[in-house]
Amino acid sequence: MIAALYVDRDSPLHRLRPGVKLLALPILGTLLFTLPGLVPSALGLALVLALYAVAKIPPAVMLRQLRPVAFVLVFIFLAQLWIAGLPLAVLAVLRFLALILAAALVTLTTRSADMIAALEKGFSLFAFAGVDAAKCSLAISLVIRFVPVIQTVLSEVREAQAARGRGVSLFALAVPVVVRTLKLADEVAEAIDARS
Amino acid sequence: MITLSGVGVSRNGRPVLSDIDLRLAERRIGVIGANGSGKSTFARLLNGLLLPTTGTVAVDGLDTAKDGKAVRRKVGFVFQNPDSQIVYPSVGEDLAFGLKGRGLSKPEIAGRIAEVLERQGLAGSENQLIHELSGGERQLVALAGVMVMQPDVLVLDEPTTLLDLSNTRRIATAIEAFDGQVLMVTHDLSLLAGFDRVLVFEAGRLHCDAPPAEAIASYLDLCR
Amino acid sequence: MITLSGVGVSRNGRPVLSDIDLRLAERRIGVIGANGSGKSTFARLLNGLLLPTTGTVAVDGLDTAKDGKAVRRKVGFVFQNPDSQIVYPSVGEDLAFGLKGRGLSKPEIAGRIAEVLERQGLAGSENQLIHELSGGERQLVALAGVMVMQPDVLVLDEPTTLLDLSNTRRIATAIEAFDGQVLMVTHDLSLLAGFDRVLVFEAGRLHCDAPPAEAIASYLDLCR
Amino acid sequence: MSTRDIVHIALFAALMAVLGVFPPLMIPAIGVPITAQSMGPMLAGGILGARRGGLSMLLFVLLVAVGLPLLSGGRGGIGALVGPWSGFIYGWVVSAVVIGFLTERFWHRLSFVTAFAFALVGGIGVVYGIGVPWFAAMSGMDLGAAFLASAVAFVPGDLIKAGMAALVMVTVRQAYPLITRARNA
Ligand SMILES: Nc1ncnc2c1ncn2[C@@H]1O[C@H](COP(=O)(O)OP(=O)(O)OP(=O)(O)O)[C@@H](O)[C@H]1O
Ligand SMILES: Nc1ncnc2c1ncn2[C@@H]1O[C@H](COP(=O)(O)OP(=O)(O)OP(=O)(O)O)[C@@H](O)[C@H]1O
Ligand SMILES: O=C(O)CCCC[C@@H]1SC[C@@H]2NC(=O)N[C@@H]21
Ligand SMILES: [Mg+2]
Ligand SMILES: [Mg+2]
Repeated sequence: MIAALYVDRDSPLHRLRPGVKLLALPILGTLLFTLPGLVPSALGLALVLALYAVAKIPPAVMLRQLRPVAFVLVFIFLAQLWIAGLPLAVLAVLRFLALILAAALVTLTTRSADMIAALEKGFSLFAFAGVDAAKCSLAISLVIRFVPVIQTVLSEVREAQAARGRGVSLFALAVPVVVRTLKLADEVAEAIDARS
Repeated sequence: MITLSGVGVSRNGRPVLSDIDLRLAERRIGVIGANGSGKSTFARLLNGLLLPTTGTVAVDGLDTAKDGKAVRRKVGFVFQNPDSQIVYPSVGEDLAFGLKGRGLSKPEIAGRIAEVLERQGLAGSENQLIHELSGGERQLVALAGVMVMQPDVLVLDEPTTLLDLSNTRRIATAIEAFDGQVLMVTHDLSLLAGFDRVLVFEAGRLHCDAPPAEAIASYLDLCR
Repeated sequence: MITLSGVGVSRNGRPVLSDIDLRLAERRIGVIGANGSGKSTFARLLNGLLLPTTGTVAVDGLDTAKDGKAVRRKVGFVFQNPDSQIVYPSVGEDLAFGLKGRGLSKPEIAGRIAEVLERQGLAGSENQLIHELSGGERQLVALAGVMVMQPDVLVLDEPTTLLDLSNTRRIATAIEAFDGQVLMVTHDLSLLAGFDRVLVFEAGRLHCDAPPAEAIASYLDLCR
Repeated sequence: MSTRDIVHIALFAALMAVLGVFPPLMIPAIGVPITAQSMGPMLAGGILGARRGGLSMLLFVLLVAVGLPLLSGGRGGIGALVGPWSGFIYGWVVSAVVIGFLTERFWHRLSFVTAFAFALVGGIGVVYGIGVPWFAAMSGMDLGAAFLASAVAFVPGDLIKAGMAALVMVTVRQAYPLITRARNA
């Protein structure tokens, strides 16, 4: 159902604790966007590229991370070139390349399950603020459980609407899906209380 | 008259229905079989909700793959869970849903709705909110929403699983009073009394096709 | 032993259950009645999912209103729709759900899960994803999720409505093998063979309380 | 927070994931999709209210962050949350809160018109109000130009989605009301 983005390799980066990677990321981001001049950003990008090599992520996978933003980066480059000149245009693109690649690298080298475990640990740090870690992790599991359930309901409802002889309208689809899943959710809530 | 010739259905590359050749002309036809044997898949073929992977399904000569829309006008479908079928919060609005696509005038629509509700023992409930109805009443509304379209054939996929004995009987009575042809998938064997013909599915094949008593016996045999 | 004294339940100001006084000590107790007669409401009272508006419900002397948590440990509850009961995406995780709150060690949890799955004919399915299971298998998992908690009492609210004959029998067999007390709400009267006592509800009241044959006769009478 | 609240929050986060399966329409020039997911926060706020609605969107964002490919087109991971247009995604969280607040506030007088207005305020006003400045800040582009670009690309679709969400909101309010019940409980 939900395929992960994780790429399985044996590398120091894969073994690094998710919490460490998650902390390193905002630090890198802050440095990238505050240090002036081309050199720090170029070094930053070089560092990230080196880490991809360390993590044994194939270049093709790395480039795939950039596909959704490729156009907008070109767009930003041209706009900056027009407004602020070449050095700043290059700087803007370098920063983005480094940041997005670094962020993607964390995802590529960390299993969702480990990330979720780290997240749950993180939640328990906020217990003082009334955050209930057990409830948070329950919520996460429920989302993963609900996705196929909603998809089943969706296809049942779609069929029922088609059978009633009207073209499929989003409204006619959305209302029964929402009502049925809300009812189901209420039953699930009862069942959780009964089982715990 | 519904005909299936050389019908097979595959889903995700796996055959879920194979080698079905049938001419269905009887007024009351039951469909039984184990969970996952292909009953719902079969029912969905009959009004073009699902198209066969091989072979053809035709209703009164109309191919479901080519004349889907015309077939769906002829064949009404009632699902197990009324909540998947109901769109509007009130009974009247919901029954009007299908009719609005048919170019009827407002008084005609209101007339048809009143008539169907009357027949199902729900007279005057147009403004009733559906979420305040019991499960049995909701199932009756879902059935009414299909009946109001005046189909020639009624296909029902386990329409009574949530119902008690007397609501089951109400549905059974409403179905009995229906003029056209009925095909009903069910696990409740007692509903098949008085049916003309019963199909038993087993692992995607037609295992038995006989009058109720014989078909039920063959199904019970399978379950042993 | 479950006792209800002077129990009444109102919802939105409307009474849905009134004047219930019962001592339930038999091993196998059935609950039947029309849609909306109050069966599910009654069942929910027994493990404190719902608290009575008036009167008290006690399980082995524990008041559901005061010792809710202790009562829920004693009384397991199985719902009609397995999808509303299964919380986690895989069989193993789901069965572990309730156990984690009990302070058991990991190997103990794994052991108990393996044992319950074995007993229900689902051995080795810990990593199976729920949404890939058939409806019958899902219902067995839901039942296993309750059995694994080793409750003294098992309350089931129409656990077989979505199932065919042989899956219904699998559930029935699993229930039969259960050591403790069983209370089952059902519309399928054939499940009550071999039960010790059957309660018939009608419009929120206990209409009849007798051995199966007599209770069923009185229910059929009501439906006429 | 009750178990029921948790389940509702999870349900709408899952609904977001399902909305992500509807094929998005990528706008090549700027690299942001027109997506059914922008309807999610309107529904979450309008049906669950401010607290649960907002938390459901927050949960969704967290799941994207842990690497589940739940954004339309199967995208996800932290990389998708630090892009030039990612402000929209944070806008979803805030917009569910705003729409939820307005819906709760005017629950007894909720009609299609008011629901539509709330969906516009939250689903367009708030979402763009966060997404566009984010873009301007990250790209160094002119704020007005960024607004214009996204307005031309997304507003027509978002108007339709807001209308649809408003219809669903008022219908579900009658068919299965959650907000008053939560209050009475
Ligand atoms: N959308 C689908 N995609 C893939 N496989 C499917 C789909 N729907 C049904 N199947 C498979 O087709 C087979 C037949 O399913 P079908 O729903 O027709 O069974 P059924 O006889 O109606 O069972 P039940 O008594 O449980 O309703 C099953 O093995 C099922 O897993
Ligand atoms: N959450 C609720 N709020 C208000 N009324 C309710 C609620 N749940 C049930 N009721 C009402 O209480 C009555 C008894 O409902 P209950 O669910 O106990 O019936 P039941 O015997 O289990 O019916 P069925 O056979 O349909 O499951 C019904 O009239 C129902 O409308
Ligand atoms: O998937 C993502 O990466 C985020 C997409 C954000 C899309 C925004 S939300 C408001 C506007 N309306 C749309 O249909 N798309 C944009
Ligand atoms: Mg079926
Ligand atoms: Mg019930």
